[in-house]
Amino acid sequence: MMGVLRSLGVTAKHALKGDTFTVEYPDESPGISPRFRGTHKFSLSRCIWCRMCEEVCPNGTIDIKTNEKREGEEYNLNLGQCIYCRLCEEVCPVDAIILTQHFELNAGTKAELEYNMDDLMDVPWYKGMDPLEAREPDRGAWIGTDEEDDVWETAESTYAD
Amino acid sequence: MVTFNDAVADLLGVDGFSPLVEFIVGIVGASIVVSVMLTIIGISAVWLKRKWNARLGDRIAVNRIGPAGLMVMPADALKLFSKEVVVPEDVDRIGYKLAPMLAAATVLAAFAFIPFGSGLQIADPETGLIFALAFASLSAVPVVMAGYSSKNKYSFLGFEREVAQAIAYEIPLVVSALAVVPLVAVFADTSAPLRMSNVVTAQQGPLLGVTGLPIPNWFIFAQPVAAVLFFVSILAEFSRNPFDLPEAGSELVAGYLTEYGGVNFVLLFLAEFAAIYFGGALFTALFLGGGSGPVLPAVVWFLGKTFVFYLVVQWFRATIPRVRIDQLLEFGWKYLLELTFLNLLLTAGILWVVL
Amino acid sequence: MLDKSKTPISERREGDVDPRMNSKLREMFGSIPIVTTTFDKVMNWARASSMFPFQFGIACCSIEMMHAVAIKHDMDRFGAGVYRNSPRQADLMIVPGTINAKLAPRVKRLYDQIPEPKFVVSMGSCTISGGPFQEGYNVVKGLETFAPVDIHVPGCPPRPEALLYGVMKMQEKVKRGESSPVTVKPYEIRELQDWSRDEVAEFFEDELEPDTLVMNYTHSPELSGSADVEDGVNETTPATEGEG
Amino acid sequence: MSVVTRRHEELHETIEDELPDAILDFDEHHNAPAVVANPSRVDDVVRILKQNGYNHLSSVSAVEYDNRYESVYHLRRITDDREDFDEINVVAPADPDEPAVETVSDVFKGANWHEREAYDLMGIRYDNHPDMRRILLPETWKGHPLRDEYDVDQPQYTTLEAHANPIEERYEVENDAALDTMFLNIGPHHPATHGVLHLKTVLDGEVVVDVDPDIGYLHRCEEYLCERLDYKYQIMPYPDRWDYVSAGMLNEMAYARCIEDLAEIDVPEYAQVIRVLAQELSRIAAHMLAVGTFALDIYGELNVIFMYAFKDREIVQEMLEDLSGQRLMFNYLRLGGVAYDLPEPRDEWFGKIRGFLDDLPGKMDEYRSLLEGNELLRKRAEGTGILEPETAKEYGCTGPVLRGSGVGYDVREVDPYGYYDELDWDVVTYDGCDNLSRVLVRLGEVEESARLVEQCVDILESWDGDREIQSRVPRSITPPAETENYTAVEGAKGELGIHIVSDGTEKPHRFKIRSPCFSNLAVFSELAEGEYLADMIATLGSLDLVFGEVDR
Repeated sequence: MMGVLRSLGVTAKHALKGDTFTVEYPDESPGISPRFRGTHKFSLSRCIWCRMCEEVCPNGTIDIKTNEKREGEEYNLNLGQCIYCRLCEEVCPVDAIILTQHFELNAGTKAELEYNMDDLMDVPWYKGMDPLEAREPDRGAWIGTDEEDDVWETAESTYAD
Repeated sequence: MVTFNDAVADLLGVDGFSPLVEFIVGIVGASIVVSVMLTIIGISAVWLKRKWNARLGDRIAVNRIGPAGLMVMPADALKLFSKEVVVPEDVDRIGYKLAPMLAAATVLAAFAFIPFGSGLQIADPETGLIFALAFASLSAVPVVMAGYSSKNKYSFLGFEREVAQAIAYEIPLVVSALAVVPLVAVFADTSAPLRMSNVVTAQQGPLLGVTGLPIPNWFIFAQPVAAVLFFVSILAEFSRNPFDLPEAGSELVAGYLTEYGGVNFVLLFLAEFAAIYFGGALFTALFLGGGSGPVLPAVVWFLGKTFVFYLVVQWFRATIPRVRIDQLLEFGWKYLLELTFLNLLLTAGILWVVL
Repeated sequence: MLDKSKTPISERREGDVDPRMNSKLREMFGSIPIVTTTFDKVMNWARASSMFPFQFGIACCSIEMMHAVAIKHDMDRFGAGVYRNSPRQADLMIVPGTINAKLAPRVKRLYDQIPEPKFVVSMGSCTISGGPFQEGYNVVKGLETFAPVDIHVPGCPPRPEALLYGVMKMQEKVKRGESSPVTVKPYEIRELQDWSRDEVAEFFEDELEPDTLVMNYTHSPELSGSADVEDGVNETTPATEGEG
Repeated sequence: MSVVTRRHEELHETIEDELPDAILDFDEHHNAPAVVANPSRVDDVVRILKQNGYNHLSSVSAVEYDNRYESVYHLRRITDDREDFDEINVVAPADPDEPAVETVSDVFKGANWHEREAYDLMGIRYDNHPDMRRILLPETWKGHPLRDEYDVDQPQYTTLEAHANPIEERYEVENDAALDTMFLNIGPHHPATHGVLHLKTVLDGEVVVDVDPDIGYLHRCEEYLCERLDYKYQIMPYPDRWDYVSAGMLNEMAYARCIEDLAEIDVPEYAQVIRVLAQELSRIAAHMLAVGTFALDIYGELNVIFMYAFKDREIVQEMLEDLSGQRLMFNYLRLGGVAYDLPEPRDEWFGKIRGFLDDLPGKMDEYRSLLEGNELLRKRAEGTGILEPETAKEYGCTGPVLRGSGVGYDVREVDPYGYYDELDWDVVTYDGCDNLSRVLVRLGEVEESARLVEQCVDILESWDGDREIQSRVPRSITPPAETENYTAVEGAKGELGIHIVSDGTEKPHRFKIRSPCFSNLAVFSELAEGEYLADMIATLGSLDLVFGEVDR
């Protein structure tokens, strides 16, 4: 019986203390860490249409259409299918796609979540902060040792052109 | 203490009413009691329960619907009443539809015998306590009806548990309540110790009739064992935690409530919470001195005590694990029954020796 | 009535008046426009302020759903925290997780068991489109292929805050009277009520291809000509999931 | 010559002496030697190995080759002596047209479900198997999806008649038709199943006479998808979704270990410490959920233990979010290291962890007084769901379930990986064999994990060397063709193993997940039969099943 009473005591202590742990979203800030992976933001001026992100995406979320000259025409991303693994951002040699901290998003139909280039460029930055600063992916280690097809160099040369 | 009709007659300065007026005044009194109880039950079932549970679990609970979330009550009620009523095809229609009404009706009718104090008591027959306890046991019937007529195996298991539980805890409930009756006879000096108003009157003096003691003569002090036993039996009788087996959420989905939705669900839900309040009212009248207390009117004290009872029940719900059906029955038949009888005999013995 | 269920979901959600509110009561009040507006407003407010979610955990997202209800996020603040285990008492169905061929008929049945008005939140990529598993052989490509959805909350899984945001949007939508309409339920087709499955099959013989009157695991629209009707036929069995 | 090698040679001789016609060949897999057995005599080979001390059947996986189907049995040796740990594989090649292998389910009962799975997904028939049905896919499914020739786009139509409604099923008890029983479907939607499990239960009053778990409601083709993804980049997000209760770091480690072992990738020490830190935080969160939901099963909704457990989970998840960027699906580990260094400012983050660790003893006291100290809970949880250690080994149970039966098998200890060997910690065991012991093991492991986290934080805080988080990894990882590797790590629920068969390309030829929950659930009917319904639910809670991992 003492054990039961002690359990009651534990809960009574919590009730009498009256501390709450609840964060009153949306009135209070939800406290998102800088590395959080939310909605993607795309930068047309940075993108070199190398298609690395499309290749690395595990489930074909990104759909890029280019013309014969490898100039980009469309950049589609289905947010309703994305798994927010951030491989596209890591693999991107020019930081053209970045996962922001923006998550307040929903849609009435599935089709509304299929974002095209313009939608992706319109994704808001989170409270004026630059997500790039929060990112520190170690791309040197990530991209590999094989000199010949080092994406870094390929990418940079393409970018320079 | 006086019944509502007498109080009204007193107020109007008449000696008594003709039967017709008596009936009308009775109806008015009953509506007052029912509406007071419904308001309280509504607040507690929908709002207080959430808030109190949240407090135990370091949360906030509903606070965005109206001031302090209070508007959630009309919202819940309106929403539930306007939901589509689904009657599953295979159910026993009469039982299925009658059970919720019966459930609400029996529990609300039982409040007629409760001496709220300040003249708010509808009926005060000489055998009031027995009537009240009879109504308490009646609450099992609609549960059985609901469970059986639903044609759902979870409901079926739920009502089977209710039957076993109600039978096992019926006798301890009555016997532990009876332990106060000899005391009533002594302290109220009456030949009708089962009358509810006498039960309350007997608890108005100082403890054990000894003047000078600052403790009131509530029977919880004179009969602490009976109070504990009665409390346990009432939890089991109305299937509250840790004895909430007929509805056991994690085992039986929603027990006997599984097939009920919309209005029918509201009535059963209401009956469930009304039962807690009825249990609290009985406990208050029998062991907590009814409406006795300083300054405030008796009815406020009475309702306040039932409120506390309700909070304690919810506190247990959050802290104490549910027992198993065989443990429940074992405890009921093997310990509780013997203990209550022993307590009754001891009370009688002591009184016989003392007097 | 059957025609309605054949129109694609995307078309069904258009329109101003919410057919959900087409109750007998509304018909009664319908002749007095002022009352109707106020009545609708009050009812919509009540429905939005009191949502009993259906406790239905499927996969990863259900953990975040539990977090949304639990201590830190506390969905009960919005009046949407009373989880009911039985579909009969629920009105908000949050579908949190991957739906596969084996589960899809059960989800459909549970959806059908919730009394009107009911609202569906599809939570996470899996429920929206199959998400990470959409290329799998038995994964249904989104809840929308067989049940109407009011709000999609993207994420994998969405943060609890994102679910709260979704529920808030849902509440706003309900308050404004926008939400997807009712689909015809099998028991509403009165003439089919007492029939056996074979008789139902015969009844629909002219309207349906013979091989659509079967269980369709893949739920892809190309394969099943009129999936809704076929599902409706499935559901004519009176049994309920909770019935054991 | 080491003990293990000598033992293998002796074994060769024993097997060749006793079963000359059952052995086709001896082979060498990356993790252990393999015995190639005659498919119709494989049970005898496994039996001999069991007699020689290989008492734990980790997994059975089926592999398709051009000219044969192989069923591969991974056996391990569980003893009290850590030096004695050893593993061996048995391979049974079967005919490509009509693959059939003799069942080993009479040697290891745990093989029953594993073989059903192999039949379901790969179509290998096991002769004399007591219950050769599909397990993950619906009974009426056409084809075996892991076979190369399987067409994903083929329509899966089934007539309604063939898709029998389980509700209409009638159950008859053998030899006692007069016994009054009730058939009850628990799930797939039921509050106590923590996901989508269907229990076909037969009740006699309130007592469970028979229970048959029906799984596959969350079968998400994980193995199929992983076989179509790239080793280096694409597989890593998927392990997070096996055991999804924020145990993702542990699952990622299972994959990382297997492929790092196979492709011989080194991990810098700094990254290894971070990995241990991340894994143990994950384990704390996962065990907290297990404790909370166990309480949910016994108490009913909205109880305080659930709330307090979720409070601690929130704190841990916040730290993990700071580290990896997600609350559940971390995708943080990389082959050869981790994705990012610790979050800046580091001191603040370490402060958060230290604050949590300082509060933990007080919280553990609360949990213990609410769970262990509460007589009513003891009455409910003690002596129910008894799992004898012998039965547990027979079924291949691992993790807290096995340790709750008093067997101290922990992969971190017997087969050390990463940085665990350098740190100081203990294996928690209780020998009550009941529901309470399993929960207490989890509470104890939370404390051990906290110890490990503290040591890691100490090391990282005083780290003055190079902060190298990833080693140099070749751009594409292509293990040589036809190499096989089976390695396991200690996941939140037990031995989480990966069996990879490579074919010389960038993608695995066969990717088999040995999930601890799968084996832990297989033993469930043994635990539940004869118990009360309420105790069956509690037992289910104490096994701590996660269906992402059971069904995969």
